[in-house]
Amino acid sequence: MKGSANGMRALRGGASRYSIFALARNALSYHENWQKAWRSPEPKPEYDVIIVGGGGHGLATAYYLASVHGIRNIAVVEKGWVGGGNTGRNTTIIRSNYLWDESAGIYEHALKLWEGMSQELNFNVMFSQRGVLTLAHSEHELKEMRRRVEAIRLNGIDSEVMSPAQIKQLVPIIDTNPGIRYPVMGGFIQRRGGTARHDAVAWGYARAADDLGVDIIQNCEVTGILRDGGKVTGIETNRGTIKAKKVGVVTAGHSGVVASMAGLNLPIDSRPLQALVSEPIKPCIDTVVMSNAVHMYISQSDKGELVFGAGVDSYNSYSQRGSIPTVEGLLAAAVELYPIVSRLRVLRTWGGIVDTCPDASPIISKTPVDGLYFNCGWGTGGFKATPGSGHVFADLIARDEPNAIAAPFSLKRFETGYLIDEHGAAGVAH
Amino acid sequence: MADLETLTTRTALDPMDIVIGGPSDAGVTLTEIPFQTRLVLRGLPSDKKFTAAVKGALGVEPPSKPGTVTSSKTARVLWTAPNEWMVYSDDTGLAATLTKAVAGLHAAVTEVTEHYTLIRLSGRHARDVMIKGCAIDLHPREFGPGQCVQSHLGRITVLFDQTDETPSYHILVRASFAEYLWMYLEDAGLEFGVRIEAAG
Amino acid sequence: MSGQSFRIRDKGRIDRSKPVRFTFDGKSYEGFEGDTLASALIANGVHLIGRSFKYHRPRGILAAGSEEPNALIQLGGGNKSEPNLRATQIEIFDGLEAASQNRWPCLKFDVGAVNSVFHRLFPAGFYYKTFMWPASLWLKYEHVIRHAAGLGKAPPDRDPDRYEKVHAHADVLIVGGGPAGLAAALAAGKTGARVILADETADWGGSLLSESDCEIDGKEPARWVEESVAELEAMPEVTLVKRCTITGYYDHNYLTGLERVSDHLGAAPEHTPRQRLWKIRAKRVVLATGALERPLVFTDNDRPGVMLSSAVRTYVNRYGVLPGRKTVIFTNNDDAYRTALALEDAHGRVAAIVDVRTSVTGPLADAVRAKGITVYENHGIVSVQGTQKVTSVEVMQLDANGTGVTGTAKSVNCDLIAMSGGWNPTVHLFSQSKGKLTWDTEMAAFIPGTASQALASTGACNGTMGLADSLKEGLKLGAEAAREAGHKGRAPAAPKATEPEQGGLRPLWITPGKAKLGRKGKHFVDFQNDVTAADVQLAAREGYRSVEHLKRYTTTGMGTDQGKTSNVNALAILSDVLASDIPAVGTTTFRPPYTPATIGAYTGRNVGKLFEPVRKTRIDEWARANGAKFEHVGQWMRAWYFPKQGETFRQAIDREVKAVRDGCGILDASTLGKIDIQGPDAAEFLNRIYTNAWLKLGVGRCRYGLMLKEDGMVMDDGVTTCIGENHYHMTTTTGGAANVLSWLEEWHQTEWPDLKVFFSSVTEQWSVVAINGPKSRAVLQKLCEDVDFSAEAFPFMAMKEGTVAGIPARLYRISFTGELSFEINVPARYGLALWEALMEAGKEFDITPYGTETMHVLRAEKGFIIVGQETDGTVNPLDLGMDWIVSKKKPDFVGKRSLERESMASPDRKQLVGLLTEDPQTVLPEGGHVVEKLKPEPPMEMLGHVTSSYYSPNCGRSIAMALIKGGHARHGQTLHVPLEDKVVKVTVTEPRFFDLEGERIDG
Amino acid sequence: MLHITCPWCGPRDDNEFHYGGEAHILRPAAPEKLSDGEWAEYLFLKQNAKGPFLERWSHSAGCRQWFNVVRNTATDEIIEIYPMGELPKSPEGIKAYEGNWRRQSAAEKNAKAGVSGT
Ligand SMILES: Cc1cc2nc3c(=O)[nH]c(=O)nc-3n(C[C@H](O)[C@H](O)[C@H](O)COP(=O)(O)OP(=O)(O)OC[C@H]3O[C@@H](n4cnc5c(N)ncnc54)[C@H](O)[C@@H]3O)c2cc1C
Ligand SMILES: NC(=O)c1ccc[n+]([C@@H]2O[C@H](COP(=O)([O-])OP(=O)(O)OC[C@H]3O[C@@H](n4cnc5c(N)ncnc54)[C@H](O)[C@@H]3O)[C@@H](O)[C@H]2O)c1
Ligand SMILES: Cc1cc2nc3c(=O)[nH]c(=O)nc-3n(C[C@H](O)[C@H](O)[C@H](O)COP(=O)(O)O)c2cc1C
Ligand SMILES: [Zn+2]
Repeated sequence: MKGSANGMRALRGGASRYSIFALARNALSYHENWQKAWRSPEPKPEYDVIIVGGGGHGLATAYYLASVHGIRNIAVVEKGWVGGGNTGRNTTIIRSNYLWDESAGIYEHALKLWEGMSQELNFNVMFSQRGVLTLAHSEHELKEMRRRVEAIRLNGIDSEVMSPAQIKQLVPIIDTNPGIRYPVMGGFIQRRGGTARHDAVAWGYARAADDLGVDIIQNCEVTGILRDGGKVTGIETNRGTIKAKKVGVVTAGHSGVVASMAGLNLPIDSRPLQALVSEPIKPCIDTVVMSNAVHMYISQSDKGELVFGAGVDSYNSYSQRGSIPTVEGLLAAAVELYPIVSRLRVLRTWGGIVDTCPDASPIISKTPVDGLYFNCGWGTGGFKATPGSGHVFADLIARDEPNAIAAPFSLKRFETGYLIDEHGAAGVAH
Repeated sequence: MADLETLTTRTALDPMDIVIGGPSDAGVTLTEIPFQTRLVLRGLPSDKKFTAAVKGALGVEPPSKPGTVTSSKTARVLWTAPNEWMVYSDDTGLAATLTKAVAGLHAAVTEVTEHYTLIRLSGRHARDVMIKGCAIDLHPREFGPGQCVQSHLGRITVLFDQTDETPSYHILVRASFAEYLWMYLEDAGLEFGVRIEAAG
Repeated sequence: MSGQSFRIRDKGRIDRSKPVRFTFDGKSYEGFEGDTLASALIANGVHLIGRSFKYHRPRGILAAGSEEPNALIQLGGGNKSEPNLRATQIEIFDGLEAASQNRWPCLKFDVGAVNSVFHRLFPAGFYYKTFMWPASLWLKYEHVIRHAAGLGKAPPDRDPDRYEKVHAHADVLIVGGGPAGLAAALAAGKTGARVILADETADWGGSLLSESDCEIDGKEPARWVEESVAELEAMPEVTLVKRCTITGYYDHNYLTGLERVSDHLGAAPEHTPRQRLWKIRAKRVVLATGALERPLVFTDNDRPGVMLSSAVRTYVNRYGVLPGRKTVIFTNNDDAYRTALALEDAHGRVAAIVDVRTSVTGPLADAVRAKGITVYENHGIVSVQGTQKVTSVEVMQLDANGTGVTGTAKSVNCDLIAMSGGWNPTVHLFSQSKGKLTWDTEMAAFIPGTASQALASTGACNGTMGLADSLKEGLKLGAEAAREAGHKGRAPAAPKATEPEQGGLRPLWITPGKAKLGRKGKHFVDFQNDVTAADVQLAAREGYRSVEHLKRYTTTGMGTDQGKTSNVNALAILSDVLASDIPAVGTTTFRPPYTPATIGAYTGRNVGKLFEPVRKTRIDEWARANGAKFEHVGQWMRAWYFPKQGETFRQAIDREVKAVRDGCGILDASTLGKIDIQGPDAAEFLNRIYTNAWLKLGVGRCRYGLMLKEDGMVMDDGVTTCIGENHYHMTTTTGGAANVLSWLEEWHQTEWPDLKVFFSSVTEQWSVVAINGPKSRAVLQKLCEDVDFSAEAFPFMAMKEGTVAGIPARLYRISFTGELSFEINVPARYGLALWEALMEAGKEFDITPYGTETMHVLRAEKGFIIVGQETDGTVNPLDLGMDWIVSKKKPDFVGKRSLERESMASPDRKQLVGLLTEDPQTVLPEGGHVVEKLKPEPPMEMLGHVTSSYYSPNCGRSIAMALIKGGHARHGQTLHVPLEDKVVKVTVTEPRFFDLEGERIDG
Repeated sequence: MLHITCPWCGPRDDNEFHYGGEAHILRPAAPEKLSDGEWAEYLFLKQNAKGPFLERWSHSAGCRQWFNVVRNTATDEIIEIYPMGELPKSPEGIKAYEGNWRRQSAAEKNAKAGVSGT
């Protein structure tokens, strides 16, 4: 589906398209005639498929169910506002340079979809392939890096090794003095990686899904999963019972809570992951830079804030806060590598609840309950997977069978032991 | 063949070439106390035989109250866990004595004299230096001589106790972290003035 | 009073005897000590201070405190330069250099202001709707967007200043030193409680310093403040911290504060920090953070010269400057009338009061009218003239429901508009603490509801707006907090306070203009981010109906002021569109920090050499003096190799590696983790933790052990020795030491508490020197008389105590090289002496110091694994071909059951093999991947990767180990390692390359 | 920053502690009797409760002792602290303990068959 130049054409389902011309036209009427990006319908009594969770993954799933599989009687139920979970609070790093083949498979699938997303959704998600650079700070890390780079290359994914001098050129604010505690000894970059405007991803999918008839129902919290025998029959919500033939749960940090409504247990811990932004400043870093050894990563948004993140907090919590030492550690590391940030100021800190799996890989799976599917466990790094995850999850729900990309991520792996352990291998999982 | 006494010994901080001296009105003084005998004592405080045996060897029972210190002429005993104490002494043969005393009991003595070094931080601003990097409440209402604590100081973990009202703190630090701690304390003391003293 | 033509002769708390010179945009001005940059600029008649984010509209000063959205400044130059500071908070000092931001080429003529011309193309969220076609152009558009991003600039290089952190504990922490906070501190302090009182400004007294029309106990308020502060200063347990913003309220009454210790001095005295981060744990917290005045939302309400009414009063009374000579007051409440009176009192003229209320009565209105000031009731400002400074306004009557205007416009000349839209209690910290807010209809504001931590709110931040009530409440809550923290005492009697009586307000969230909203002029809601009332309505129309969507779609409240002046207006306007209650719409989440806080302060002194500890052994100094190259291994610095002059890396390693096998080499192995294990159940414990059998190890004997995680994957390895009855000495990998000790403790305490065993770390107790090679015995024998070194008396895997070079030592005959080898452990203080003695004794045998690289080559020649190199948490012992160490007999050990899953022995797993390159001189890169079916281009299927690879001078060729799929069954196969520039052909072998029979172990 | 009261050392900041996850996961006494699925229950499945949650902490920077905590993971409020090897006494803690699915799991039954106490 290609964008159209004249901006007059409708979206697939009939909503009018966004374009510079539409903008100019609406300017003449003082922007009073814009349509709703998506409707706010009342829930119907029954749907073919209900997606629980209106984050990026859930909305993308609904969109692909409608656009690829032609299922139109779909609802996305969201307990708060769409994109209000981790989709709306992540540091937006997108890359596909993972070590294991299975991971490379799904993240690269996603990255390809990112590359056409704004056009497909007719919503500028500001996907920006500014490159994601990962640093190595010791001989050991250089070797680990080599391993990853080779694997990524042989998987047919772009990846370039960089010397400290090249890194300095690309990221002038980095301290490449070899005498510092964690000297920059090298790095590798995925140039196709980058960032996107996280909120826009939720909105874009919501608008496009709505356009195809998907009901997006906000302020609707799922409180129970209805089953008959071993089969799902619907959901209980704070707005009443809604029947469904199939239910796909995509609730990230709350997956354990929803699973227990169906009598299931997941191998997932919900932990706070924190991030923060500085005040906006004039552009000073154009690449996303991650560093394992010092546990921090940085990028600069299109508005000018420096966006910082670090590792996950140590204890389970649903409070979306997290502990201050994590922030102190992250910022000390930031100053160590980027001395100029010392005099800048933290504008806002926040936390999200991430769903971490023992092997740091996601779950895209059928469950012991017929017609009930889970997509979760993306932990600290699922934003980048949003389109790919939605795409294969829709496929799983539609066909009741995982495709080749999704198959390795089944729940069964915890029983068989065929884990996809991205811990030891990948380190920072963003 | 060399004789033990004539061999060069190196303390954890010797490689830093620390210069003794500094302003006489310094707000804090720093001293390394390197080779005092230090033993980890393990045992069950509920075992009367054990506490008696320890008392026999050290002249004092190991404290049962968390975070407290008992002392005798021979030794100071710091509570570090419900079944663990740190023993300081000038008696280089104490490990053997104590091991013998608790033999046959469910107890253990481990020599850790070199595993650690001890840094004394003293002076009217010693508390101000400590609280820069330590989250323990060291206000006199809460902490004083006879009390000890294990916690973070800067980015490392230490065991310290207060030895007088000056105040003075005896900070036990793992030898490989001692350089860091020393630099950290010296830097923290700059605003108050720092004098380095030799162990006396 | 050169140039300060707006200075009021007899008002203000500035020190007129201390003139201060500063520059703004290169031009020099004078102010007085006690001025903020804002007040000093006002004194000099400067009102154009900055440009807005999106439209580059000219902006002036809105407020007098930390809520300022407009007057943002780049302060100072070079590495001390700091962006986005609020002029309203900068205390001036001699030589201060300030510059405006976000404009080019200069503030008055800013090219970016063309955005303002095309503003109609840029409604909220416009970028989501465009720049999509053609796709490839987005990067170019984005480049332009990015270029325009940001406000100020980061400094060019490293921060020269010092930052401190301090931990503090309080019975009662009081935030805010206005009347309520001071009262709370007095009451709490009197009980003897440990009190901390913090205020973000440079002066105690809060709003009291801005008032001239009230009294406390018959005294001027400033007097009462002085006396109260003096009283507090005399209390030994009360700590007063000025210039300290409490930035965050975290779990369990943990708060952070940022103290600006020496910013106001220009330069910090030596060793004095610029700023200090306070980390405070308080038993009770009393919030007394006051209230922030709301702007009114009317046409072009952002022009320089439009100011908050209370700010005008502050400038007049506290700083003695006149923000305008002729003022129009625009208000919906009585408080602004105090401003009118204050202005009159200071010889400023009030041209008119425009009040949206339909009828205004009461003492303040009477007083104003008595001065002859016109009050336009039920009126609104419908237009503002003057772009870079207000010149006049037009005023019209409101219609019946306040949504439109009627009649004719009256023009009023003025150079200042003082506006007041009511007050928002500063509930930020309360809300951060997870307290629930409630809506107060009378105030039309959110006030604290149910608290969820040990805190109380008092004064204006609690919605208690009167002075007398604030004092009384402060005293009460201060005493209460102290009592709850365990102190005895009652609240002192409240002082008598008088102030003008005030009536109610009329919340009118949008003042209608002459045209429909959004058609002529702009009604700004968020000044910094250029969000207008029309944008808010547009977002709601488009379906962004949650307040959180509104925020993210329009960026309301996302600026450096975090919406202190805009959020409530925005959500009220939203609720109006949604026809919903304001409380049902709710607020966005309040997050730390309250005002932006310096990154350097969070970092403190953890920079440079104090960033993280570097651990060194006692032999490190010898290695350093002898030219070793080092590598980081975890936190440790280890000697990597010892190049001789002119040697390359490879030459040095080849030499070291050969020297060990031919003669003798010496390695500092002190970093290995060491754990002393004692107790009658020690053997049983080891038996459960390790995969192999441990119940029958004799005294003086050593055994290699492998530890698994419960999932069956290799976790650590090392040699453990029985050094006495029920007494073991365990060694671990360098990086694994701390983990292993915690692992043992955890299993013991949580799973097998019945086992009698104790663990203690002794890593640094011992300096460890490994001496390897056929001649090592001869070297040792020279230094050691009390040990029989014969192979029979001192066999492989045995330990003996003895004296080496006069030093009491434990000698372990263990080997990581396959050579005859001893690891000599001595008390750490003698480590260097031992090393030097060995070097001396070894001279005649050409003893060669070597580092970690040579160690790695030597062990690889023998096929010994390194945990963390051959393993990565996904490798089990069977994969490594180490079935021999996994007991089949033991009923259980950690990880056993997991190994029994079918997948763990699957022939398809990645298994450890050796690889020999076709060309013996080619050394594979570690991390290279092995493929079976070579393709001209990626992607191609990978079998696994090279884990270790070296040139082995002893084998005369390169050697490598790899983990590859089904590796154990592939011995003899030819495979390929495709690299970027070439493909290396390899043959799969056993992962062992040298001394296959193990003949060298006895020397 | 949570304030956690070590049963021995008293209240300390959370960064002095090491988090040990869910409490009362009994180690099966006869693992060989369990199916792979049942073993996975013990090894990988989490309770991950939102609300009162029984968990383990160790005072790693202090006395290195392990203990149990009842914490509300929705609010981070600490409800109860109790020693290793004992059961919670607070109503919230008891309810959380009794409601835990593990009580019915095969791994738990296997563990109980062999040992008692913890
Ligand atoms: C601070 C932070 C930084 C991160 N950085 C990155 C990064 O740089 N790159 C990256 O790739 N990933 C990153 N991530 C991870 C990424 O954000 C997530 O993996 C991803 O967004 C998950 O998307 P989702 O749609 O599955 O979940 P969410 O966006 O969390 O959506 C789940 C939705 O389910 C809803 N829900 C929950 N329970 C119920 C219920 N009972 N009924 C109805 N609805 C319910 C929630 O309200 C929520 O909206 C980060 C995460 C955080 C917190
Ligand atoms: N007319 C009105 O409606 C109105 C409005 C506001 C205040 N008042 C008057 O204010 C008085 C109430 O005084 P009060 O003490 O409640 O408020 P206050 O405004 O006098 O004092 C609040 C103090 O808190 C400080 N502060 C705010 N946030 C802080 C933070 N995060 N960290 C550190 N300091 C912080 C401010 O700098 C200020 O000094 C009464 O006299 C009342 O009449 C009246
Ligand atoms: C990439 C990114 C950029 C952000 N930039 C800003 C910003 O400029 N200003 C701001 O106030 N918050 C910014 N935020 C933080 C959000 O305001 C918000 O705190 C975050 O999405 C979490 O939501 P919550 O705080 O409402 O829980 C940003 C967040 C992200 C993920
Ligand atoms: Zn403790």
